[in-house]
Amino acid sequence: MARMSRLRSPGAIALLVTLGFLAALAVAYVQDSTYWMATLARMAALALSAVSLSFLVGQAGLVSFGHAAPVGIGAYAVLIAGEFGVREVMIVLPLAFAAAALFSALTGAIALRTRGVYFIMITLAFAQMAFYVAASLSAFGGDDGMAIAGRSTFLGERILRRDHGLALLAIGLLGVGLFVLGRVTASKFGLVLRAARDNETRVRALGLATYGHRLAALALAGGVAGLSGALLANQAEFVSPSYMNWHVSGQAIVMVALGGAGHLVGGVIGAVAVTLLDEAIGHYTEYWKLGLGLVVVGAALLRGRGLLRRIVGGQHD
Amino acid sequence: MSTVLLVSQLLNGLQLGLVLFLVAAGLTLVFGVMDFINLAHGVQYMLGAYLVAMCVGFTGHFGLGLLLGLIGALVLGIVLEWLVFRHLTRRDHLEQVLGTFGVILVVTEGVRMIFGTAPLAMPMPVALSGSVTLFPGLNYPVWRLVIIAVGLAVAGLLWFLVHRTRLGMLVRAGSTHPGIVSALGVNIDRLFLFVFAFGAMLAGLAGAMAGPLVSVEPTMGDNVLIIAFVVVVIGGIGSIKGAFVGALAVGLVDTLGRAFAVDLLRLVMDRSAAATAGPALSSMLIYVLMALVLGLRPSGLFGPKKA
Amino acid sequence: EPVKVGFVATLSGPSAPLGVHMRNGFQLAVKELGGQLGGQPTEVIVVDDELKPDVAVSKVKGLLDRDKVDVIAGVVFSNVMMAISKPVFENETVLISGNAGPSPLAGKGCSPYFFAASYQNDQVHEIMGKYAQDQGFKRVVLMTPNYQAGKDAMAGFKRHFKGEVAEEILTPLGQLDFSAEIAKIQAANPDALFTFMPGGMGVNLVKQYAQAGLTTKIPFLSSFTIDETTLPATQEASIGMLSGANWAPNIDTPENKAFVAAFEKEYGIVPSLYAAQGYDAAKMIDGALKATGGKVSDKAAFRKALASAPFKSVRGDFSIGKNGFPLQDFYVVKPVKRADGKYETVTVSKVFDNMTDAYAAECPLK
Amino acid sequence: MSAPLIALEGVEAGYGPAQVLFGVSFAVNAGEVVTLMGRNGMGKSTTLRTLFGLLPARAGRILINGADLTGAPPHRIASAGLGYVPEGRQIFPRLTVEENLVATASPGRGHGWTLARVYALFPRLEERRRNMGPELSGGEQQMLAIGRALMTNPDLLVLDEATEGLAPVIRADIWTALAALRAEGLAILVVDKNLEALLRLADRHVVMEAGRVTWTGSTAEVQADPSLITRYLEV
Amino acid sequence: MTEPILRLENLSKSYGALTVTSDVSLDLRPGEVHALIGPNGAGKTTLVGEIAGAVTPDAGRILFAGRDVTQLNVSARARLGLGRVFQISQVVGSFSARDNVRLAALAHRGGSWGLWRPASSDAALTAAADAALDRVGLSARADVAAGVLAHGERRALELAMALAQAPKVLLLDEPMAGTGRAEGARLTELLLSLKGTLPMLLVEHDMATVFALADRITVLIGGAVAITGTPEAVRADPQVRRAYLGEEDAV
Ligand SMILES: Nc1ncnc2c1ncn2[C@@H]1O[C@H](COP(=O)(O)OP(=O)(O)OP(=O)(O)O)[C@@H](O)[C@H]1O
Ligand SMILES: Nc1ncnc2c1ncn2[C@@H]1O[C@H](COP(=O)(O)OP(=O)(O)OP(=O)(O)O)[C@@H](O)[C@H]1O
Ligand SMILES: [Mg+2]
Ligand SMILES: [Mg+2]
Repeated sequence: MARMSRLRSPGAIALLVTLGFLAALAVAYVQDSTYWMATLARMAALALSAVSLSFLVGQAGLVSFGHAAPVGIGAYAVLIAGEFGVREVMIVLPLAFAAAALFSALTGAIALRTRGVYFIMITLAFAQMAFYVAASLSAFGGDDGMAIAGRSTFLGERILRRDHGLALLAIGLLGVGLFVLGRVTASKFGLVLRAARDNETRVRALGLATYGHRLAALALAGGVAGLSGALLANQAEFVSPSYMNWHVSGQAIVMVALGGAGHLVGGVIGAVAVTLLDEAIGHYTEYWKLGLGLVVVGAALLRGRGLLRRIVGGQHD
Repeated sequence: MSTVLLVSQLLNGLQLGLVLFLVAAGLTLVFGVMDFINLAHGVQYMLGAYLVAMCVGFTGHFGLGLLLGLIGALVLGIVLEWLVFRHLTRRDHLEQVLGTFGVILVVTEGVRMIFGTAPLAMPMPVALSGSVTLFPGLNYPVWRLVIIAVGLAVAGLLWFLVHRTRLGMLVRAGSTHPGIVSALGVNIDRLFLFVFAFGAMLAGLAGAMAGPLVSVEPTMGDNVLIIAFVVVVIGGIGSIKGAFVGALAVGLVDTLGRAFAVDLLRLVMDRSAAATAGPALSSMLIYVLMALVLGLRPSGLFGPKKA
Repeated sequence: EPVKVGFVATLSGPSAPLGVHMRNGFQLAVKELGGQLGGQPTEVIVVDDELKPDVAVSKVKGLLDRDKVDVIAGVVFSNVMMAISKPVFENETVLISGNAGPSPLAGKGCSPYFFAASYQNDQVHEIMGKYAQDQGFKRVVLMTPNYQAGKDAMAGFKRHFKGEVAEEILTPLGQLDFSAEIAKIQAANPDALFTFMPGGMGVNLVKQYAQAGLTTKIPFLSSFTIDETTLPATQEASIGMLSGANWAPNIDTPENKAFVAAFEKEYGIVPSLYAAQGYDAAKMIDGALKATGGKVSDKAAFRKALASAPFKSVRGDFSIGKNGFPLQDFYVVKPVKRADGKYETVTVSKVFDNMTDAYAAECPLK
Repeated sequence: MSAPLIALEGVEAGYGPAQVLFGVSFAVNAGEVVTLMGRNGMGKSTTLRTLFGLLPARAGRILINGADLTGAPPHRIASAGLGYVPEGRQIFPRLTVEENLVATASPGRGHGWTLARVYALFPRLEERRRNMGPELSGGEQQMLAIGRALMTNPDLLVLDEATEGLAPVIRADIWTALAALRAEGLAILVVDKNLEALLRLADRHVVMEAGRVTWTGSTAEVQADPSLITRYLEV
Repeated sequence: MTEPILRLENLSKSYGALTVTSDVSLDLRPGEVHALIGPNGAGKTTLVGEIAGAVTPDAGRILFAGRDVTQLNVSARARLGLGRVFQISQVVGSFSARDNVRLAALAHRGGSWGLWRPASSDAALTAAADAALDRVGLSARADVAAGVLAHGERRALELAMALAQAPKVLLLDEPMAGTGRAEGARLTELLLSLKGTLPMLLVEHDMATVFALADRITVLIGGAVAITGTPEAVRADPQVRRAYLGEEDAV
């Protein structure tokens, strides 16, 4: 029992996921497959975004249908900073985090007045607004988007130029993200967040103000999503409003649901599964979405709960 | 700005709103009654358009084809309910999103495999394909008038069904306490199936109505779905009246925004700035409307007070 | 030495028909050549860009790194083209456009690795501008979607049109209902409407314009709006409207006759200009490889061969300019209903002869 | 002798991995009033939920008028003549008071309950007939739940803590009403905390402990041996 | 005379034409148990809601610990020391009973913004939770998810949470509802033991409990105070007997 719960501790999980990704990266590196290294970077970035959404959905009970917006804002932070000649990771990443967190907090301040499906839709509305604003930024490519000035540098070194460098950064951030969000989940703050998800009336009557906690959760998750966007922008070296398309938000929810919202790792599982499925089926048929759809429907029907809850077991405490 | 222009824009907004209402009505019912988030509702809109287009082409008769197509939409609704949706009701919202998202992918790709990617033509009776002079200076397409009439008729019928019949009461009761409804002697599964199939048929009708105006292609339901969700939450989940008001609000705001945003902005900014800001603003307008409504009334205009 | 071609096309979403036509055209050519290009066994790897630039970049990197393709071809949309061009050029791989011809790649940003089997985007809009000018139209309304290509279209139109632009209407991308705009056009009562409404938007507009009874009152001039990808949906509604194009099924060359017949036989649909361009793209690679003796490894020779346009285009006149874009003829076309009930476009008049794009002069390549 | 109105035979049920009922057996005959007693959490409500098919029986049989309805959906069990007043009221929040009453009503059978009769029983409901369910006070909701069950015109009325939260005077009214129903020949299965009233009303008692029936007997037996109460119902 | 800890001054509240609270004034003295009884729909829960801050009165003032709290929201009032046991149990269903109480203790002790240290590692919190559970007799069920507890157990849990909150005043809306004989007796005992230290406003239909606990009783009829007085005075009041107590022998 004790050993099991230690295995489920945020540190252990973050470490396991990081090691798993690193092992895959090592294989890709040995095989000199820049493609797989790039794909791993992308996967880790998408996983980071899914983990932050999973934190919102599973722990705070806030199903955001606008998660693509902070991701996109993180990406635009890289683009815009680059246009002003700033490409240093140590500046760009905090910037992406801050911009995305700020957006999430500002829109969240209004969105948190609503609950349930209304919350789902109001987050979509804000994301759509962000999308249209980005599409009208003609100085930054407008609807077509724009190539970034170049990949970010690390302490002035251009180590991200190589795909394994970028992948390492993405994997590292994913590990840190999982660990931090895992700690927050288990903390007192997380306890209040989860309690408010289940029974808000009770939490309020105890004298705990749920609003602040939720807003903080939104900002934190938004910031992490912004980091993911910064990674994606570096990976594609291109930024466009399509990062904020509602399809992308929908896909993030699908990732979380597929992996199981009960635990943060569900986001990682979902992101990896969707990316690999896309990759695997897409190579064989033009109708690859049919295959993906069948898998998704099957997953929803066959499974009462998240995939992971089957494997790891009950609720996170 | 001439009266003719204003009147025709109002009619346009009304017509767009009523198409949206047809889609949103089914969505809000299924949503409210079964607490079921059906992302695949847009797919049913698309299927309706395809089925009617096919049946009209096949029978060579518009009315007959429409009828057959709607029956087809109903049947497909039942099949989907039976295959997938009934296993997802009473489950987590997240799993419903997952499952119905999968259905979107499967059905969209299936239609693409069968009918190809190219948009389809929707035949329409000649009598309805032209335009009429409503009053001097205002020519208006007949088909849009037909849509307005059908939309209003369906709205009336639905309001009556939900608020004035026992079926409607059961639908509202089942939305919150399915177990108790059934323990009081009502076959809840059949009730749900009915609501579902009916909603699917309404979406199909909307698709058929919109078919002659828009491109009938496999992804035609995507954007409509999102806008229909906007309508549903503006009006308040589960409320037919809300769907009606929300749909008209969205239809009018969208149409009038596109019609007059640039002109209005020109009053406060220079011409070229208005020309670029106007369209950006008008595409955002319905989302701004939604954020405003929800900011002020977190459960929509006519939603239950406590969600 | 087998040849690997990575073919990028939009194959899902509302714009899929364009990608499907282009890909079918390309594959038809490869098939006719016995599955070979330049006499070499050829593998064509098709990927769907989903019309998302970041997805496209990721997939193209896969084509370059994992599949180690020799050529990248295809691409319907300019934003996708702009996104993938950088990694492709950095990889020193040849990129052959089957449709997208964005201006940055034609002017200062031109690349020795880029060749277009299509056109420079502006050219198609210029046709209608010139046509409107020639027809003596005094006042026109311009209407395009609110994005870069839309604004380029307006600019392209105005390059040759000197009359008054009564109104410029920008519409949200992916719009379903044009009633508001149609009412506005009606109120403005211009001599003609010029519009650029690709894909499903165009279908919606054409149907709604016809239903409003405007086709005969206000001439409908368009680019990328009426072609064989949309005609199956608009059918009768499109009759009487005009479009600009570099190709139509009735262009009278033996290659074209054979191509149209073969395409219809193979796929059961009437080819569009995207299909013709896809077909030409394959023929272009084939010709260049034949010139280099089938060797793909000699990239310099391959590029040199491509620049000489070593094939017979279904369009007839066709040569490659210094920026990699073709010099070709442009027409005004109109839709007609054929005896078998299908619809196709036919040329009305030739507007430009052997035309160079407006940006070629800025291209620093010699 | 005809078959009992309902009979549970060795019923087992539970939630997820937790089994709650272990071989519960008892019967209610036509016109009879039976109580189900036991301390908190002993499985009384679970028994009723299983009876109504809201929870699947994992073993055993549920017979209604002699017909085996084990595994039947709730609406079939209800249609066989059972009216349910669930624990915690569970009124329909999106319906008005009056709609709550008529939505699931089956008029014209059994004991002929109508809106007018229910309103006569609970005048407070008539005053609030146009209000939405959640706007009622706790006690009013309880009345509504009883009225709603009566409107299905059952042969057996099943009440789970139906007097919880009612004012003493109303509670007394309800016991009076139940006695009147009993006099009309309506069978009643009742779970309640109010021992004195139960002893006055019921013919027989079924006592549950940890998911098992540990004692059954008549009112006379209970009155003869008050230690039964301390043994089974107190700590 | 001691200053009351809670005082309502001329509270009024209507829903449309229905007046639910009509010019109600009452007070709660330190250490006192003040029972609030009245027919169903008399407005007791509404009044509790107004005190707790969940329902906004149309007129009147609420003074708590000498401070005007009329404008404060629910959680602000809770932080000042208003604890509440709901008529319909409000617990966090997916949490264990212990975590529910831990949450309540956390609310009292502060630190809900602790982002880093695991909540489970705070021994003081756990101790406070276990003590409260023990007081209501739920120790054996501490690890069971609250959503799975039987009705009666959930009532006890509610009370444990309210205790862990260490309130200055306890608002009890029908704490006995749904508890069995044995549990009810234990609850009454527990409340008796709190009497004198923790002032309570008790809404209850169980007359045995009311008369066993209350120092004073206020009877609400039709939203208005019919009488406030000692248990004996209230029991003897003919209007109260007619409208509320009925013939049932009220212990
Ligand atoms: N929904 C549920 N999920 C899991 N376990 C449950 C659920 N409902 C009740 N239980 C458990 O089943 C057991 C019996 O509960 P039940 O509600 O049947 O008791 P009861 O006798 O009606 O008690 P009470 O007098 O408190 O209403 C309890 O241990 C309870 O914890
Ligand atoms: N939101 C509301 N809208 C309309 N009427 C309401 C609302 N809330 C409560 N009421 C009405 O106010 C009256 C008082 O309700 P309240 O819940 O305070 O009663 P109570 O005294 O607690 O009764 P009980 O003892 O039955 O719980 C009831 O008649 C109820 O119907
Ligand atoms: Mg019970
Ligand atoms: Mg009350």
